[in-house]
Amino acid sequence: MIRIRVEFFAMLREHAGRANEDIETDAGTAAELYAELSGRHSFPAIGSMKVAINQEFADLDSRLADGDAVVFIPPVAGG
Amino acid sequence: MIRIRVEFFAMLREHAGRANEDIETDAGTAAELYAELSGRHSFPAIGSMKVAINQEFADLDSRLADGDAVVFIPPVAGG
Amino acid sequence: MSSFGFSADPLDPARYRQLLIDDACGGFVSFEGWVRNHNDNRPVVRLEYQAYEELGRKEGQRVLEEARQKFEISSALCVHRVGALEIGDMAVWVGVSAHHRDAAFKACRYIIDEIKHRVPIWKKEHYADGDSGWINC
Amino acid sequence: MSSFGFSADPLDPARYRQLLIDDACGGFVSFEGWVRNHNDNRPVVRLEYQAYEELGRKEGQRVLEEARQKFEISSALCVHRVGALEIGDMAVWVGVSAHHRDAAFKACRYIIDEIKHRVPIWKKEHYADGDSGWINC
Repeated sequence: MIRIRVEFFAMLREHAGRANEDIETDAGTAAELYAELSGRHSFPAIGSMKVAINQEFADLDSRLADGDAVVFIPPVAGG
Repeated sequence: MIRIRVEFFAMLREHAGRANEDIETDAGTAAELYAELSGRHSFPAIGSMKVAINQEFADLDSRLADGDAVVFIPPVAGG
Repeated sequence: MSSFGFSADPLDPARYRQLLIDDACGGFVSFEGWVRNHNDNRPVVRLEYQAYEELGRKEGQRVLEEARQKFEISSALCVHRVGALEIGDMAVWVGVSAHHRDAAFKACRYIIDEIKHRVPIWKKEHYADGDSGWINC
Repeated sequence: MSSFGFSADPLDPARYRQLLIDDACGGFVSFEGWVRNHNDNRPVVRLEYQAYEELGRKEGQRVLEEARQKFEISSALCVHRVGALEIGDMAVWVGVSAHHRDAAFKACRYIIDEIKHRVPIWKKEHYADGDSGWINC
């Protein structure tokens, strides 16, 4: 089990009902963690999801380490 | 002989020493008028000269008519 | 100078413009994104921007540095609004000064295009019919 | 709205910008031409713009109308300074508002490029060494 700090934005924040969450998980990768959170919070299907680990963009297949800060990034819409 | 009102700008104004001039001329075209004025005011050689007659761009070979207002337009440099 | 930032207060183009003034520069181009009263023919009454600011600042700064490398510009600045916005409010401001206008135009366009695609900012539109939704999600 | 004009007084971008605001517009692009302290590596101390204003207004207006036909813009405005200018003064301002930014960028660029080539305005530069000259003549 590793301990991960997850921060939510936009639609994910609304579905989770919170801005962040500390989670103990067996997820090995960011993608596995997202699947776990999707189930728990009933996230809608969102295409082209990205992820940031420790405030840098990362691959969804990246291995997670204990203490990582993870942010899932739905398609952006600035400007 | 036709009577023409000529207005000078930029380098031409400096060489003519005046902003405008009423001239009686035998010039048939704007180009001929420019040659006459060049001689009188010692205009320097300026490439790509254009002309406006009665406040519209015109061809240098345009025939002049009595009472026309003529402006010779050296290469522009706005902006 | 090149700098990217977020602002929870209304954007102030006159102030940002001052930061880019340089006597060696002959051209200045700015872009402003305004909140439109419609999107895809649907009347919009207000909207909300939310940003992942820590990463957004890094990525925005990277975009500005790329613009400086690609184009011969002197200074560039971009500020993106966050929070609740009304119709007509300014959502984003980009300004670029350069010796020549060609570089200023190209860099300004590059910056806004990249900012829109890469910086983690999300927009929620509230429609006249009471519905609302996060764009692109 | 599209309008071209000359001004003997310092240009006022904040005021011009106001004239282009439109709730249906999502993008606004402006260009400012500033008096640089050099030209072709020669130090410039001040300069003077002279315009054939009657024809200049017509030609400037034609440029703006062309921009409206070529690009999907809402409003466009261009004001060119005449008279004596110091380093850092604004020589020309162009602003365009549009539903989408692509049209605003393209129209703004088109307008300044055409204005520079077609509108009868002349520039006399005064150099640090006391020399001066009309550009392009």
